[in-house]
This record gives sequence, C-alpha cells and structure tokens, in this order.
Amino acid sequence: DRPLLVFAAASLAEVMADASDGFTRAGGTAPKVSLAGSGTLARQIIAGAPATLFISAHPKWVAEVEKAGLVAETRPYAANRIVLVVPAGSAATTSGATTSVDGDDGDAAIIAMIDRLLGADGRLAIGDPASVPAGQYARDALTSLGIWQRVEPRTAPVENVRVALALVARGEAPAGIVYASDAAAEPGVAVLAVLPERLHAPVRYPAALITAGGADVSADATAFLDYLTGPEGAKILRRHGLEPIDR
Amino acid sequence: MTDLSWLGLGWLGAAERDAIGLSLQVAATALAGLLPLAIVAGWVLARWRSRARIVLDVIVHLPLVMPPVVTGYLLLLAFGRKGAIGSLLDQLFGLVFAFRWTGAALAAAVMALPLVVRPIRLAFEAADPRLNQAAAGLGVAPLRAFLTITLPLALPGILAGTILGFAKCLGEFGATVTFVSNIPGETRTLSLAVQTLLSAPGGDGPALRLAMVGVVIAIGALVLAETVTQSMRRRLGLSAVPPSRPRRLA
Amino acid sequence: MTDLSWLGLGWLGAAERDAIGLSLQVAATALAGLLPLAIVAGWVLARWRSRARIVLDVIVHLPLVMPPVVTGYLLLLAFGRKGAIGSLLDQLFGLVFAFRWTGAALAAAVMALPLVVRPIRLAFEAADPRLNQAAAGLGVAPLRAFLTITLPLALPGILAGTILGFAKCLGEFGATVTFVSNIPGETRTLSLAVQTLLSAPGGDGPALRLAMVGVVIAIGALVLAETVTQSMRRRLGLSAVPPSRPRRLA
Amino acid sequence: MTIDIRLHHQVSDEFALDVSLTLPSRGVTAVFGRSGAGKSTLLAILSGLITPDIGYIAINGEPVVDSDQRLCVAAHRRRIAVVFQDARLFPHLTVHGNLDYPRRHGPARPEPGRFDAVVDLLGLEPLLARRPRTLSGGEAQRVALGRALLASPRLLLLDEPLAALDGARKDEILPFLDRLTREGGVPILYVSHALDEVMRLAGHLVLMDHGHALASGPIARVASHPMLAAIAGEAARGGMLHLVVAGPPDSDGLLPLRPQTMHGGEDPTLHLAAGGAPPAPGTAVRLRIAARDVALALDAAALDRAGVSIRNRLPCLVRSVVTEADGLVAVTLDLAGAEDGRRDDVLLARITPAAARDLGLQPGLPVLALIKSLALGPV
Amino acid sequence: MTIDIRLHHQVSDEFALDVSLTLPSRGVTAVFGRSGAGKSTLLAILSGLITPDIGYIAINGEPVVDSDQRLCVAAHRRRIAVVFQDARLFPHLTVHGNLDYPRRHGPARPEPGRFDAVVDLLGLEPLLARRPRTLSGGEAQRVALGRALLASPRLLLLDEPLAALDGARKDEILPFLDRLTREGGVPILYVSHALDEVMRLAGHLVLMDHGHALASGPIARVASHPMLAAIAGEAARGGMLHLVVAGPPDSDGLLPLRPQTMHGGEDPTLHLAAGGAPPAPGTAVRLRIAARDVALALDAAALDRAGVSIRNRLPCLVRSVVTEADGLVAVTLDLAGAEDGRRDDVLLARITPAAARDLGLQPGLPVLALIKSLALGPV
Ligand SMILES: Nc1ncnc2c1ncn2[C@@H]1O[C@H](COP(=O)(O)OP(=O)(O)OP(=O)(O)O)[C@@H](O)[C@H]1O
Ligand SMILES: Nc1ncnc2c1ncn2[C@@H]1O[C@H](COP(=O)(O)OP(=O)(O)OP(=O)(O)O)[C@@H](O)[C@H]1O
Ligand code: MOO
Ligand SMILES: [Mg+2]
Ligand SMILES: [Mg+2]
Repeated sequence: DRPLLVFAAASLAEVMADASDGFTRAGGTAPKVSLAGSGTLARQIIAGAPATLFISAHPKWVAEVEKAGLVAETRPYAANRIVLVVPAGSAATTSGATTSVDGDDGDAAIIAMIDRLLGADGRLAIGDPASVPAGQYARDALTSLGIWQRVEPRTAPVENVRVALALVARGEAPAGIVYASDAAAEPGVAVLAVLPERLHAPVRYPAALITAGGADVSADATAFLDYLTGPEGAKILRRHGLEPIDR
Repeated sequence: MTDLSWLGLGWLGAAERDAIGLSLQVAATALAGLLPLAIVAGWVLARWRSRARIVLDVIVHLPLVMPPVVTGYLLLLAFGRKGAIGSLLDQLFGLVFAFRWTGAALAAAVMALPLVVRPIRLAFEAADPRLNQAAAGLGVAPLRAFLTITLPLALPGILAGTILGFAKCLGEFGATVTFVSNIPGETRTLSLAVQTLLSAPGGDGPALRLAMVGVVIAIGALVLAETVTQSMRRRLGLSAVPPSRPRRLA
Repeated sequence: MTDLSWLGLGWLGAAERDAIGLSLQVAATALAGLLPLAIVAGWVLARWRSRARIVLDVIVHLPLVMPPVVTGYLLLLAFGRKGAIGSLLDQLFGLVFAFRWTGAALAAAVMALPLVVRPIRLAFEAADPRLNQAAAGLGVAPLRAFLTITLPLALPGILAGTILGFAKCLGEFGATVTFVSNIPGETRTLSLAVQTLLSAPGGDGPALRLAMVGVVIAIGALVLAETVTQSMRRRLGLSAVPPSRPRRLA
Repeated sequence: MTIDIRLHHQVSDEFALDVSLTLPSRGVTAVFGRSGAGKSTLLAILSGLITPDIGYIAINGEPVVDSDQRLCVAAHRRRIAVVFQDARLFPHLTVHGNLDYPRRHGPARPEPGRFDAVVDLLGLEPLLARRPRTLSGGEAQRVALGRALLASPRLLLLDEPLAALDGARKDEILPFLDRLTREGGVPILYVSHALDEVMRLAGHLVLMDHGHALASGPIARVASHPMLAAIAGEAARGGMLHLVVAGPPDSDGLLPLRPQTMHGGEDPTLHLAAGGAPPAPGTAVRLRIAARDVALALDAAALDRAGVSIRNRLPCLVRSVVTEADGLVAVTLDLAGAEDGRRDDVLLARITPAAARDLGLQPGLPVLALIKSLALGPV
Repeated sequence: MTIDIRLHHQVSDEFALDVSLTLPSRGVTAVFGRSGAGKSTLLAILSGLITPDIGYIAINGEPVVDSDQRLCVAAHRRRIAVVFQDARLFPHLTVHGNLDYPRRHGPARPEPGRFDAVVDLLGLEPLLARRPRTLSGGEAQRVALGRALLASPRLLLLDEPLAALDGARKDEILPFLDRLTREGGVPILYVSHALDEVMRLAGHLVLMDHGHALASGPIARVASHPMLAAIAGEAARGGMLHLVVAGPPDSDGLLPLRPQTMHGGEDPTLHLAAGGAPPAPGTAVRLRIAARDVALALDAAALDRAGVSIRNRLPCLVRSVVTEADGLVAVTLDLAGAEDGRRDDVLLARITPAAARDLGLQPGLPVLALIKSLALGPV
C-alpha cells in the first residue's frame, strides 16, 4: 500500500495536526501531511505527487485534479464561514456583540459598517482573491452586496491569512474579511459580523481520494478520511472554528 | 506610472503592463536607496578588522537566511503604519510604506541586500590598498582617494552586485506580498502578477508568458552590465583574456 | 535523518528538530552538488571572451529573476516523475527528485546558483593570470596551474559564494514548496516549517523561534567562513588591514 | 634645517628598524644598503604609511611623528611624495591621468609649464593616452617618477626609481633631480643599489644594514666606510674632491677645475669634458673619483717623456698604504698642500703589490694621482 | 646548436616587434636596449606567453613556433623558464613553496642537493617560511630567480633579475649564472640595463631598439656598435680581449694572462687579481675593457722612470682616431702582432684632444695601452 500522504490546504494545519494525533492514537497509520496552498498541491498531484488524500480549501482545485483523472472519490469534509473582523478592543466592538446581519436589511447594515470602518483611507484586509480561497469568497460576498467595484481599490489582498489577521490585529487595517476559523484563533481580532452565506458560494473543504496513475485507492487514506468525516473528526473541526458537513 | 507604450508590449494586457512598469520603478528605487548603503557596508566588511564586523555581516545575511514571508512579516511589524519605525517615518516625513509601491521597494531592497553587498565587499577586498598609500603620498586625503581610486576600481564588483540586486528585485515575491500585499497598480509587481496568474487554474500559460517578460528585461540588464564591465576591465588591462594559450597560426 | 540530539535543542519539538536536520542535509547536498558546477561556470564567465558567455550568464541569473514559484513549477514540470528529465533520471539511475528531500536539495541548489556563481566569478576575475603564465614558464600544465594557483587564490570568493548559497538554502521557500511540496520529515525544511507555523493563527511565536534557529545556524556558518577567509587573506598578506592610518601613540 | 629621525619599529620577529639620523633638508641624501636592510621600510615610515612603534620624526623642526606627544601626522598631510620600488600607478587612469592626479585631487599646484617640462624630461609624451598595464617596466617607473615630481612635495622619497632605466635615460634624469633639489629646494631621499648613481647625486650618504644606520654623513666621509665596499662591491671604492671651476672651457671643450683646499705647489688643474651647459667660473663642484680610475706616478717630467695620455695629474701625499684581503694594495691620498684640518678631499687608489714595491710607497711620500679626465663624469 | 628567431608581432598601433636573430644555444646572450625597446615582449614570445602574429622560433633545430606549419608549442611544454621584471611569486605559497613549486607540480627533477645549493647561493635560508608579500624588493627577485633555477629549464630567460640587488650580491650570483650556463649547458637570455653586468657574463649581445634587433653577434663585435653608447651611456664604451691563463697566480695573488692572438713583440702579459678559485693555466677567458680604464703611453722605458703604478701595458697599434661629439678623441687599438684577420680583440681609449695632439696619434702608430689591473674584473 502507498504511504499515507495527505495533501491539505495550509489553513487546515492545526486541524490536521489534531486529526493525525487522534487517528494514530486510535490505531491508524500515522499520516504525513503536506501543507501548502491548494493550487500548489493540486498542481503537484497532477504532476504525479504520491498523495493519497487531498483536502482542498476550494472545490475548484479538486475539479482540476479530477480533470486529470486522478480522483477516485470526493467527499465534502468541512464548512467554514467568512466574517468581518476588527481589531480587538476597537471602538467598533464596544457598540455591541456580533451584529446579526442575516436578514435582507442586513445588507445595508454591512455596507454601512464597512464604509464606516474603512473611513477615508483605511484598507480592508482580505485574502488575495486571485490565489487565496478566503479572498475569493470575500470578493463574491462584496460583489453580491454590489460594492466590490467601489471597495476593491481599498482592499489589501494578502497571500496568507496569517498576514490578513495580523494587519487587523495591529490596526494596520481597520477591518478584514477572513474565515471564522481563523478569527477564532486570533485573540487580536474581534468578529463584528458573520457574512450571510447567501452572499457567496458556501465555503466547503472537499476531500478527494487520489488514485496515482491507476493505483488503487489507498486503504489507509480511506480509513483516515472516514476518521476525519466521523464524530471524532467533527469534534476536531468544531474545536478550530470549522463546521463538519452533515451528510 | 511609467508610460511603457513605446516598448510595443501591446500584446500584454494593461494590468500586465502596469506590473512591468511598477517592477521597473520598484527595482530602480530599491537599488537607488540600497546602493549607497551597500557600498558603505561592503567597505566596512572589507576593511574593518574589528570582531564586531561579524554583527554587520549577520545582519546583512539575515534576509537570505529567513523565509521570505518572515522577512516580510517583520517588515510589516516594523514599517507598517502602526509599526515603530513606520509610524515615526510617517510623522516625521510623511513617508508611508504600508500598501504602497514604496513598501514594495523597501521589501525588494531588504531582500536584495545580501546579494548586493557581497560582490561589492569582494571588490573592495580586491582593491589594492597600496594604491591608496600612493595617493596619500601625493597629498590626497583618504576620502578623496577612496572616491577616485578604490571606488572606480571596485566598479565591476558594484555593477555585479547591482545586477544581482536588480534580478532579485524583479523576482522578489514572498517578502513583498507579505509586507505590502498584492494591490494591482500599487504593489502588484511583475513577480506578484505572475504568481496571481498562476494561482488560478489554467493560468499557467499567461503566467509563464509574463515571467518571460521579466527574463527579457533581465537579459537586457545583463547585456548592458556585461558590456560596461568588459569595457571597464579592458581599460584596466584586465579584460577576460585567458592566460595566453597556444593557438594554431593561420 | 541526521541525529541532532547533541545540539541540545530539546525545547524544540521532534518535528522542528527534523526540519533542522533536513535543512542541514538539504543545504549540504545542494552545495556539494552545486559547487563544482558553480566553479566551472564562474571560471567560464570570468575567462571566456566569447559573446556566447552571455547565454550562460542569463541562465545562471534566471532563478533570481523569476518568481520562486515559477522556478519551482518549472522544476516540477521538468524533474517531476512525469517530467522529461525526471522520468529519464528515474529510469537510468533510479534517481528521483519529486517529493523527496533530494528534490528540495535540487530546488535549493537551483535557487542558490546565481548567488554562488557571482562571487566565484569575481574571485577568478581577480586572480592574476600572470601567475599562471609564470607557472607555465616553470613547465606546469594549465590545469595543474589552475588547481594549484588560481583555485587557492579564488578560495575566499568560493567561500563567500558558499556562504551566500548556504544562507539561501536555509531560507529557500517558494521553489521548494512548489516543487516538492511540504512533507514533514521528507521535504519540510526549516523554512517550510516556519512558513507552516506562520500560516496558522497564533503561530507567530513558534514560527519566529524556529526562524531564529536558522539565524543561529547561519551565524555559526558565517563566523566559520569569516575565520577561514581572514586566515587565508592573512596568509596572502591581504588581511583586512586598513591603509595605514595615523594613530596616536601610547 | 634638518630632517631628524629617531625611531624603533619592530617589523617582524626577525626584523626591527632602529635608526637615529639627522639628515640635511637640502640636496640629495642617498640611502644605501643591501637587499633587506630596511631601506624601503624607513621610507614607508617617513611618508606615514607605517606608524613606528616609537619614534620622533621632524622636518625642519616641525614634528610629523612624536610618540611622546602621541602625535602622528596623517600621510596625506605630510606632503612627502614617494616613488615606490613597484611603480604603483593607478591602473584605471591613463598615464596623463596618473600624472595629473596630484593636481586634480591633491594640494599640488605646479606652476604652468611644469607638466610639459616633466613629460618632456621623462619622454612620456607618446605614452600619455596609455593605461599603466601596457607600459614596459622602465616606462612605468618613469611615469611614477613624473607623478611624484608633479605632486610638489616638501620631501621626495625615491625607492630605486631608476633601476629599470637605461644609462642614457639615467644620464638625462639625474641632472634634473639635481636641479630640482638645488633650485627647487626639495630635499630628496634616494634609495639605490647603483653606487655611481648615488655618488653623482648625493651630498649625504646613509649606510644601512640589518635595520641599523651604520653610518650617516657627508658622502666624502662615508664613502670610505669599509661596509660600503662590502655592500656595493668593488665599484664602490673611491674618493671625493671638492673643486672650483677655474675658468671657461678651453678650445677642446674641457673645463678647468681646481681643488678648493690646495695652496701652492704644482699646477693641480684638472680638466673635465664640459658637456652642454658648463657651470660658470667660481662654481663649486664635487666629484667622486672611483679607486679604479686612479693610477699613481712619481715623476711628472718622465711622464711627459713617456707620452702618457692622462692629463689630470694631481700632486698628493700618501696618507696610508694597506694591503687588502684580495691581494691588492689600497693607497689613500691627501691633496698636497691641503690644510691639515681639511680632510674631506681624499683619493683612493688600488694598485698591485708589485707596483707598490716598485714605487716605494709609504705614508708621506709625494706622488702624482693620475686621473683619466673621462672618469670625472658630469658636474 | 642555435636558437633561431624570426618573427613579426604587432603589439599595438604604435609598437611592433620585428626581429630576425640567430643566437648561440650555449652561454649567455645579453639583450640590451632602452626602456620600451621590446625586450620583455621578445622574452614573452619566446616563452610562449604571447603567440606572435607570424614567426618561426626553433631551439636547436626543434621548432616551437612555426606559423607556416601552424605550430605553436604550449608554454609549459617549452621548458623555458622566465624570471620576470616583476617577480610574480605565488602569493599563497611560502618562499619554500615557491621554490619547490616546479618540482612538485612540473617536470623539474633537480638533482639532490640542488635546492640547498640554490637557497644558499641566493641567501634565501632565513626567508623560507615567509610569504612573498612580506619580502623586500631584492628578496623577491632572488626568490624568483631561485624558482626559475630550480625548474631545470632548457632555456632560461632573465628580465633584469638583478636590478634590485646590491653589488655584493650580484658579484655572488653572476659567477653562478656563468657556471650554470657553462657547466649545466643551459643557455641564458639576459635582459639588463646594467652594461657591466651584461659584459661580465654575456658572450653574445643583441642590441634592440624600437622593436628591431639593431645588431646581434659576439660581444666583442657588438660592443663597439655606436648605438650601444647612445643607450647605455658613457660607461658602455669599451673593447674586448680574448686571453689565455698563462700560469698560476704569482706571489701577490695576481693571475698572468696572455692574448690569444698576439705573437712576438714585447711581453704582453696582463695581471689580474685572481680571486678565490682562479682558472687553471691554459683556460681561455674573455675580458671586457671599458674605454675609461684605458690610457695610452708611447715610451715604456720612460714609464718606469716616471714610476707609474699601472702594470698592465699592452703593445698595440692605433687603428683609428676619431674626435667625437663630446670633444673627446676615441682611439681604437688593435693588439700589436695580431693576425690581420683576427679583429675580435679590440681596445678603445677615450682621451683629451690635447693628449692626442701631444702623443701625435695616427693610424698605425705603435702605442702602449695602459690598463689598470683592477679594472679587469672577475673571469
Ligand atoms: N611583514 C613582514 N614580515 C616579516 N618581515 C618583513 C615584513 N616586511 C618586511 N620585512 C623584512 O624587513 C626587512 C626590510 O625590508 P625592506 O623592504 O625595508 O628592505 P629594503 O632595504 O628595501 O630591501 P630591498 O633593497 O631588497 O628592497 C626585509 O628583510 C624584509 O624581509
Ligand atoms: N598592450 C600594449 N599596448 C600598447 N603598447 C604596448 C602594449 N604592451 C607593450 N607595449 C609597448 O611595447 C613596447 C615594448 O614593451 P616591452 O615591455 O617589451 O619593453 P622593454 O624593452 O622590456 O622595456 P623596459 O626595459 O622598460 O622593461 C613598449 O613601448 C610598450 O609601451
Ligand atoms: O522563496 Mo522567495 O525567495 O521570495 O519566496
Ligand atoms: Mg626595498
Ligand atoms: Mg621590460
């Protein structure tokens, strides 16, 4: 059997660390997890990387791998939300708890909130829509709100969530749109609003079992995926601010 | 932004042309700011005997040792609007790096530092101090002798450092994107634009094409630098003449 | 993997220690493979007069000009299991780069190439060809003269290139992660490990701590190189003595 | 007006320079000594390229190094130009650029026409556009000399500047250096292994060995130092005469010269090929007479009868007769009629023992010193 | 056995080397010419460091360059060692390493003891552990010379190797070079500006000017070339005698020598200070006699009466009497009784016009050439 090599989006670093531990303790083969950008990982799999399981931060990269005929089975694994964050302890948070913006009238509230936060020369920290999935969801949401044209020049698109969070946490940017899971882990930011899922394609982390050039699906990989999508996996996801997908 | 229409790069989109212009601007600014510093650092490293030299040496090498993202992150912490140095510069001179092309230039300069300093240092080490002694005997002050003898003699090394630095400026990605993010028209240099294209499925072709533009620019710079260097070396009587080898006569 | 327990790095996790050992292994392998090549390239660039030299010069500089990810991607395309060169090497010698530490070494070597070649080239340019002429007059064949005169005289430059290359190997990220991914214990070098820590919220502290380990390793290498270089220069009578300056006498 | 030098400098475990000298600050002082004696090191210390461990150096009373006062004037402030043993031309400048360097970047303000004069003297005109690397050995040394001359220094240090030059070129340059120091008042310290060069130019001689100054003094005094011959080889032996030009050149172009210190007795006039611009009558000149150029005779009248071609016949008294290690006899002569105190005029002859026996040489014997006029060399 | 050289090489727009020479492949050949004449360039071409534009060079019939055959033997295969004007020592090696370099890395296999002999001769013992940068000018040149000697070359090219050395050291080294070429059979091409050095050593002289060989031939012939004096200055003028040792040194240590070509007439024996190891009776020696060392007399008997110390009195016939530009009269002499065809023996005297008149000099007149024994120098 091929060694249990998992290619996972970098934002899943901690989830994967916990899951590996748990899986191993439960008697599974210790997985090796390579963490990098989903695009990088997808290209590598297409180029023949010996990965047995691919967990992408965006379905489109799984689609790319599937086009190359290397995917045996795809399963939805986790869901995430994108949130509007501000520096912890900033004036914006003192006005109240997380605003509920799920109603239709919420749109106007979000737009007003963003405009107010950015002020004259503030920038909105987002993942780079061109490369970072979180940024793509943010762009979609702002587009749905009808303000992307206006806001785009005021964004600070960054390569790395870590940097987006740091920008907000240190007040370099007065606001940012990041994954809820990332916001949860960063004490320096406060979540001002969870953006309604209807504004963007749902944030889903699909997992794909990889067949390397005709080789069978790895039993270890299937077992690990079962663990990830099982109750233990769900607990781990929640612990890190992600939602398991009910099937 | 620099007008690049004369380059006949019509086949590139406006965004790409912006990126190229920005890259050149960033590289030029970074090198202009970096060179005087690198010359001083190279000289100190070449001629000081103090053990403290090693501290400077380590600082100069740091950007090479650390992952580029770490360097960018540290730059962000220090030179961001809220950073210690950044806020100071902003207050004192209204100089802002965060999310500006100036920040891209700063990142490029920092990343290029080790590459620029080393050849300059080697050139200073190779410059014969006995020539400065001769100048002193002729009544010429040390600084003047440095400017008129050591510096001209070190020019090939300075040029070599400049070329390495220029190439690095074109290729710099990690520190730049981390420090000043990837804002089209403001901080999206050639390298960032290539990366952006590459991170979308199917972007390989355009990405490689744009990367080639960088290569072509670099070739131009290399040819220029080689030509200048060779003519300098020829004037010094040092041109790339191999140790005379037997040759069959006509 | 190299056993690093003697380093007393117990405060680092096993994964971190793995990364450090791997980085050293990768750097050593990369440099061992790169140096002979770089010496040949440096010599050719220094002594050939043919215009074709510029082609080699461009090739050497390419990894610096292109965004690291592009370099990594091209490596992946060429040296991957399915790549033209990669599959050939696999069939012929069973040599596999893809997703192995050997690939990380290859990526590091490629990225370090321009940094290593330039100082070596400068050193060869500074070596006086008249000494080789003297050797020829004594009946010594050119290659022998190269090995016994030019090469020893170029050693400080070779060492300088090695140090730059070593630092780059430690810091290399973009090309490595793109080419061989980020597999713990196999391709997750120090730099990749730092980046991995950093990409998770709250990883700043551990990331910076690990980055410092790289810095400390680099300092060690720098001190070693400086010591060796200075002793070489002293033996050549070139040690970093400033042009004698007035000093107040005791 | 003197140059005072007292210094100790440990160069290495094996070699230390340890000298105490008072040199005249006019004219040419020759520094003579074997290879490795410390001549170049002494020059480097004077010019400020090396700071001595301990020392006091003053030029005309103005100290440039004084370790008691913790004083060490920077090299470029000393205005002491050096022509090094290796030319040390600036490789990135043309010959013209090298020559012009002191004026462009230093304090030198040579009078107009001086540049052309120096270029002319040293024959540098065809080289002006060239780079140092393409120069021949002698050409490079000429450029280095020209560069130093154009720096308008207070003191000129020359480290074997003419070693790579042919005799004819030397014959041109030496009188120029002589004029430079006499008319321009620039003192020159001159290191050379070529004793005839030294002797033609220098008024003062420093004899160095193993880092020490064995002797220092007017050349006439030091010229007879036993170490001089040991270092310089046979050619070095000789004497020294102080003469006055006695009149204009005669019809044959020969210049009459008389000893300054001789009174009465036979006509002691010497005749010297006058050359282009003979000094005016009354001018004092100094001539070194190599021992190899001096023969002895007893009877002037018989000499004429013998048809001997040597016209310069100087009445002398034998001071000493010494048989030397190589078998020859060294005869030291005083000029006949010279005051007793004045012993700066001295002649040395080296003859075979057989000749010494035949002539019955002994101290006090009056003899004629026969000196070939040609041997006197230019003034 | 000869060294044949025919070549044309354009160095720059202004300078081309264009020579055609046949040199003996034994003994020392001196290359003499002013600064910039092309001497170093000639040596560089011989040694293979420069490939001439067109040319043919052969050593003992074996071509090393032949542009017709498109042949150019690599420098390191020629076994032609060069001592450069600049010492070109390997800076990263000690003096010992430099000396040992040809043996360790080249084909040189010097016989045992040779290393020590060379070190001894050149006085390098105390320098063996030193690096070239710390050597004085003369020390460096000695090391370079030693390195070349230890390369066991087929041909030795010396470019002013003794310029930075003191006379005493030269006096040691010159006889060694002489022995090297005579006993070791290694021909030497010797560039020097010091004519006395050249004359003491060389059997063959090449006179160069502006890239051309003005003259090339046995030294006695070329020594009277008019350009020689123009280049070398006055000291260069002179003649040449071929002598045979006539017996052991006398009680005074003087060696008797007789001209090879003289028959009958008065006793022409010359006496020379013999030095340490005098050549055995019957050995042929060659002596250069500088014009300045030769005086003339007409009457031998009167000479004795005059008590003249000069013992060497050679009967000669005046060949020519020429008044020269400087006002002096050059008198060329043949040995009395020499066969007419043998004109290799020639003496030159330069005397005042007054003396020439008094002596009534004219071609064919028998005269005595008075030569100070000291002036003969070592064999
Ligand atoms: N750095 C050094 N280390 C050891 N010895 C040295 C150093 N520098 C000079 N010396 C020695 O000091 C002595 C004096 O050197 P210096 O150059 O003054 O000699 P010099 O009289 O100029 O000789 P030359 O006529 O050969 O040029 C020499 O024996 C030389 O070897
Ligand atoms: N690369 C060059 N370009 C122009 N001229 C040159 C070049 N190399 C040499 N020359 C000239 O060629 C001539 C001969 O030089 P060479 O070194 O042979 O002279 P030399 O006889 O050895 O003189 P010296 O006695 O001064 O060393 C000189 O006039 C020199 O200036
Ligand atoms: O690896 Mo880099 O050098 O900029 O990302
Ligand atoms: Mg010296
Ligand atoms: Mg020469």
